[in-house]
Amino acid sequence: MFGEKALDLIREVHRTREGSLGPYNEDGVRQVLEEMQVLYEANQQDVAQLVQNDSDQTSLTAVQIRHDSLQRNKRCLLAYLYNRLQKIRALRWEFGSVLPTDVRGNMSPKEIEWFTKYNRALANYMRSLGNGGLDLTQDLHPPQNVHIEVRCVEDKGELELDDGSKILLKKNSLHYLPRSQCEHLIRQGVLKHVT
Amino acid sequence: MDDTLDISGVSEEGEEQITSEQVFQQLEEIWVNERLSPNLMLCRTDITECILEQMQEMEENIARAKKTDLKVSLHQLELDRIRYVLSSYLRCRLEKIEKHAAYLIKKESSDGPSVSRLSPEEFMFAKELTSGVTSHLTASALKHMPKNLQTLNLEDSGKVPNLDHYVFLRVNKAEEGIIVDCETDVQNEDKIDLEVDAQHIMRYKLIENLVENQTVSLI
Amino acid sequence: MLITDPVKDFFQKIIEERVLVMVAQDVDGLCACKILQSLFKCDHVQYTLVPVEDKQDLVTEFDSHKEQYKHMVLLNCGGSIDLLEILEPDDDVMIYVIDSRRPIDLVNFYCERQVYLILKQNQEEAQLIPDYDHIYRNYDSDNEDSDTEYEQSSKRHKFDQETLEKKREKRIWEEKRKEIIFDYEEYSYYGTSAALILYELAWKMSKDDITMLWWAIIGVTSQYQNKKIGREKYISSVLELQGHLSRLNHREEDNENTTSIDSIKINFEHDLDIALYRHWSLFESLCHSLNTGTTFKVWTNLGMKRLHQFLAEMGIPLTQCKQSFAFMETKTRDNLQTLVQESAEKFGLRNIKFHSFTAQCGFNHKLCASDVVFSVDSILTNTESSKPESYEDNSNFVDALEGLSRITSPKLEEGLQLAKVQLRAIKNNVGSFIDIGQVLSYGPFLYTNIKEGSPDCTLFAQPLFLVTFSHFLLHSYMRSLGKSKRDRARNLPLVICSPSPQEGSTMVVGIPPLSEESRKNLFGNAFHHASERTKSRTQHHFFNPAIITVVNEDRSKFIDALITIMS
Amino acid sequence: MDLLCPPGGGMKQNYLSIDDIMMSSEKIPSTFLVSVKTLGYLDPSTNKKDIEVGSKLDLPLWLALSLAHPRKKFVTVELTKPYKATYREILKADAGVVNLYKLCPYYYALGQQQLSLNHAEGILVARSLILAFSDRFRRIMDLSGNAIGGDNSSLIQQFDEVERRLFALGQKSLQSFQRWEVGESRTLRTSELVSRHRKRKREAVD
Repeated sequence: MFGEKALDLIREVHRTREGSLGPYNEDGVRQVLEEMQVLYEANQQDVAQLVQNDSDQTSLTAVQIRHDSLQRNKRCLLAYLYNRLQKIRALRWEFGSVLPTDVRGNMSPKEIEWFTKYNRALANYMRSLGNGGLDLTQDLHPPQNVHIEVRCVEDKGELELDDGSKILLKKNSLHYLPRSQCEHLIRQGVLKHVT
Repeated sequence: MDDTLDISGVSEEGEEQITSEQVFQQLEEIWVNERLSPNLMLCRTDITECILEQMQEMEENIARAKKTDLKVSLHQLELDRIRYVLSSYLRCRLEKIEKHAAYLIKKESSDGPSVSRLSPEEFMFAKELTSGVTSHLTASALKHMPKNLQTLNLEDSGKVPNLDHYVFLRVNKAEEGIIVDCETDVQNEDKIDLEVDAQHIMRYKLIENLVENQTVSLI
Repeated sequence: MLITDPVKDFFQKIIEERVLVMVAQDVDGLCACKILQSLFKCDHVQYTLVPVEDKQDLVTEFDSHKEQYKHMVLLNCGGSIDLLEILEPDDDVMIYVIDSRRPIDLVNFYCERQVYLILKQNQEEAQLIPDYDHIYRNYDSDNEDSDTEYEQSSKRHKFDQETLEKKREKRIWEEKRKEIIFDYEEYSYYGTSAALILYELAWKMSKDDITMLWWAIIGVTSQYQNKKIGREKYISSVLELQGHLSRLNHREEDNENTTSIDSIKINFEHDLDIALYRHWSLFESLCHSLNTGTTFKVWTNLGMKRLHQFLAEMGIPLTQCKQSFAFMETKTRDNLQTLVQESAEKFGLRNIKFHSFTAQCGFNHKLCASDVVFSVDSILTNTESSKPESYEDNSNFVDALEGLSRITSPKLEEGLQLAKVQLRAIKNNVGSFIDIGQVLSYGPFLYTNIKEGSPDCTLFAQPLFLVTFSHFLLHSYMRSLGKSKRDRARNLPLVICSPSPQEGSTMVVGIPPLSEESRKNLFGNAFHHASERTKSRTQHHFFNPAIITVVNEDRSKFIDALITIMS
Repeated sequence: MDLLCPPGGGMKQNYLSIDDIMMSSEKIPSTFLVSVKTLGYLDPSTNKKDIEVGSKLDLPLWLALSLAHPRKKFVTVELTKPYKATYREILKADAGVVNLYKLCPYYYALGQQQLSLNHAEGILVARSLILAFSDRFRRIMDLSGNAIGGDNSSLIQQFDEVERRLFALGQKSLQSFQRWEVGESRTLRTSELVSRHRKRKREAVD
């Protein structure tokens, strides 16, 4: 049946919806586009014949089937691309503006381009809030304390704090810091909140 | 800290003084509503800008104060709380904007300048976002498709808020004669009266404007 | 230098700074650390906390953080090493030391800046330090000064009576100085618990609470349980803690409304001195405690028989004794202390009870201080192999701190299970060491050697565990001797060798003789001399100077020299 | 809430919805009322060049919907098996024990879609769907609000996609309630996406 390859792409997205981003299936996308080309050309021919001899019901049905298949393929392709963008967007909010290399490795060059644009739009928006801008990717939880105790889970080198001083994040060291300085690192799994 | 702040254009009478506590209450009100409504609500830059200013003032005060002053950490916590609510509110809006960007842009121009759901910055963000998505879909797929299939209509194909979504609400100001079911045939139009403090479950579509003018609050 | 007012000269100084806290990995150090963390939280002092394992570690951590922090607090480490020499701190770095190790390094004590010691207030500890004049009166510079002044004019008068007299005086002074320093540094031992010192600080600032007191109690208990301090010192600290406890309890009564469900209640108790009995069966606990296990000689058939007789004497059915404590009949449980004590007298068991504390949270989780010490100690000595697969990649240090954080902490429970495993390993090894006569008398000390590849060698590679094992072994060995031999052996210390985790070298541990009530240990010094004399390749990087590592090939000549020195 | 917007709720809402696309690929038994030139190869049971009148073919829903449209009438469609009388009876007897996912991962949505194809049984199918859902719904919410920690996988396997989401939603709110109960909701945590990512990375290393 037509549209099977496109459905494979959709299944891929469906399978990985809980997890991270799967690799961009360039080959799959190309094959769908090729199928569309074939369907289109076949329809062009049939339509040309129909114009000459206008009551051929049998080729009219074939044209209808191909037309539906073309629309179906288009829909699947767009959904595939669009839902990947949604996933990438979610990753931006979780990991911050720099994605892990293996995630980037699964993105197509055009997706990376989109990601950069998205980042820029988001940054522009956040910068427009108030005088100094407001980082909306922070403060995901209602605050309990100004400072919190955190444990460093991996060696992360130096962290520069808002007041300009620096601290060294070494594995297994514990720190008592302003909550606002740690929230990102906690979400990224570098620090762990100790209670 | 200064307790009163100028807010201009809040009421028709002209300038009115309200306290920072009141502004924060208003923020909390629109925050809760925004989180519970399926559609993006009208933008309230009057409130958010006021809060942003207030936050900046607090930051400056904290920076000036001595570090060991006990009051500082209380102020800091207060500031953190305000920032959390504001961020959460704006984040919630951003999520809706991302989901329904094309629809909202279209609506913005059809509604005209009198009602704006998007702040200029949000509008800009929505624009950049839709153009980004459009050009990605075009470059990655559409332009390789047969000519007659290259069209993309995000606002038609894309996401539209579900205004039929049911919401819980509490009545702040009494209101009479609300049409409850406009889809049942004209013969039998259901109308109800809203009494103060009563709670209802209704389709959002029917009470959207009542939420906007604070007749009811979502709960 | 010594800080006389720790509130003003220590706490107020760092309250506006970012502070680096370096803590040695022992229970007292960790308890001190918990108290300090609480104090810091009260005042929003931002800090970073790193564990340090040994002297090298201290230097490494210091170096990697010295750019970011100008104020450092050392807990249970550094007091007895010349910090200015090994750390070479920049002029603007301030180091505050709260350390229970003795003797205090004299440079640390007498330097005029940068190193600040916080000791127990109004105690004789500071008085044990030799007078400044005996150590630092500098004859050389005195002479040089006069030399330059008089050099040209009175060169010929140099050999007059006065100068000769001065030279003689100087020689005598120098000899005396040497002697004083030797005496001062001869033994290593432990002073007041670091946790207790910090608790006192909290109290002075009226910031103490019941949880901080609990940590101080655990710190003191750990010193006693790990044989770092003698009974006398323990009792005096306990009395002090008890005073604080009744004061805090009074305060609680005054505002009774504030007691919440998660607050803990501490009781002062005359409790059984046997290991983990509330979390084990009575039978297992008696078998695995230092006190009862060695008295009964549980590694012999006869000893086991006697233990059973002991239980019969108490009139508790054996099945109940072997059941977990929690499932014993309530009546038996309530009367247990009296029952045990009465039979103990008949069986010549001394000191079966001791003054201690228990803590309770809600209606569950009654814990005694010694349980917590066992638990946290065993977490600290936990080896990778015994951790389950799914375990988070935490360091023992982090787990141990978590165990101390609440008495309801699940980590504490895990620690109790680990402690049982370790106590079993100790009991089994002690039994076989005694059975096959592994403990030898080398004249001035007893000696034993743990062979490479023995079943529990990963545990034996842990210095903390090795020391605990040594104490069990020494006690048990003593019990295995006849009366006459025993009296002599009571005065002998024990040296124990075990394969070190470092390839090709051996860890050597020395513990003081049983007769040494104050737990003073002379091996730190002796190891140094033996090593110098034989030019053995040794490393003295542990904070405890009575633990060293020696390269395998040099071991026998090192031990030989040790015998000569100590004879 | 978006999750609960059912697949099949119309092209406009769901054009880019993965679920809706998956659902609309389910196969519908169809019979051609017209012959179709050159597309015989779509019917694997014959080698003929064209699809002939009367050929029976399983068409994906998206195509069946178009070809069976009253204005075109190129095919007639049959109700798919899981909605026929036999299954309706089973569901009526005890909806709770049926493995709905096995019948169709999008059971309710596919059922709704077929209603528009004007089967004679349409009204019966609709009734059966509503009954089955309300019957199972209470059980699912009860389960999701209570079963924490236990192994639910065998149960979840019997849920259709919408039910699975309801279940997950219930579990999530139960978990956050429990975290709140023990005062853990104050603890800031590593984002779920990030921890999953890390876990996979660790597994890749092992």
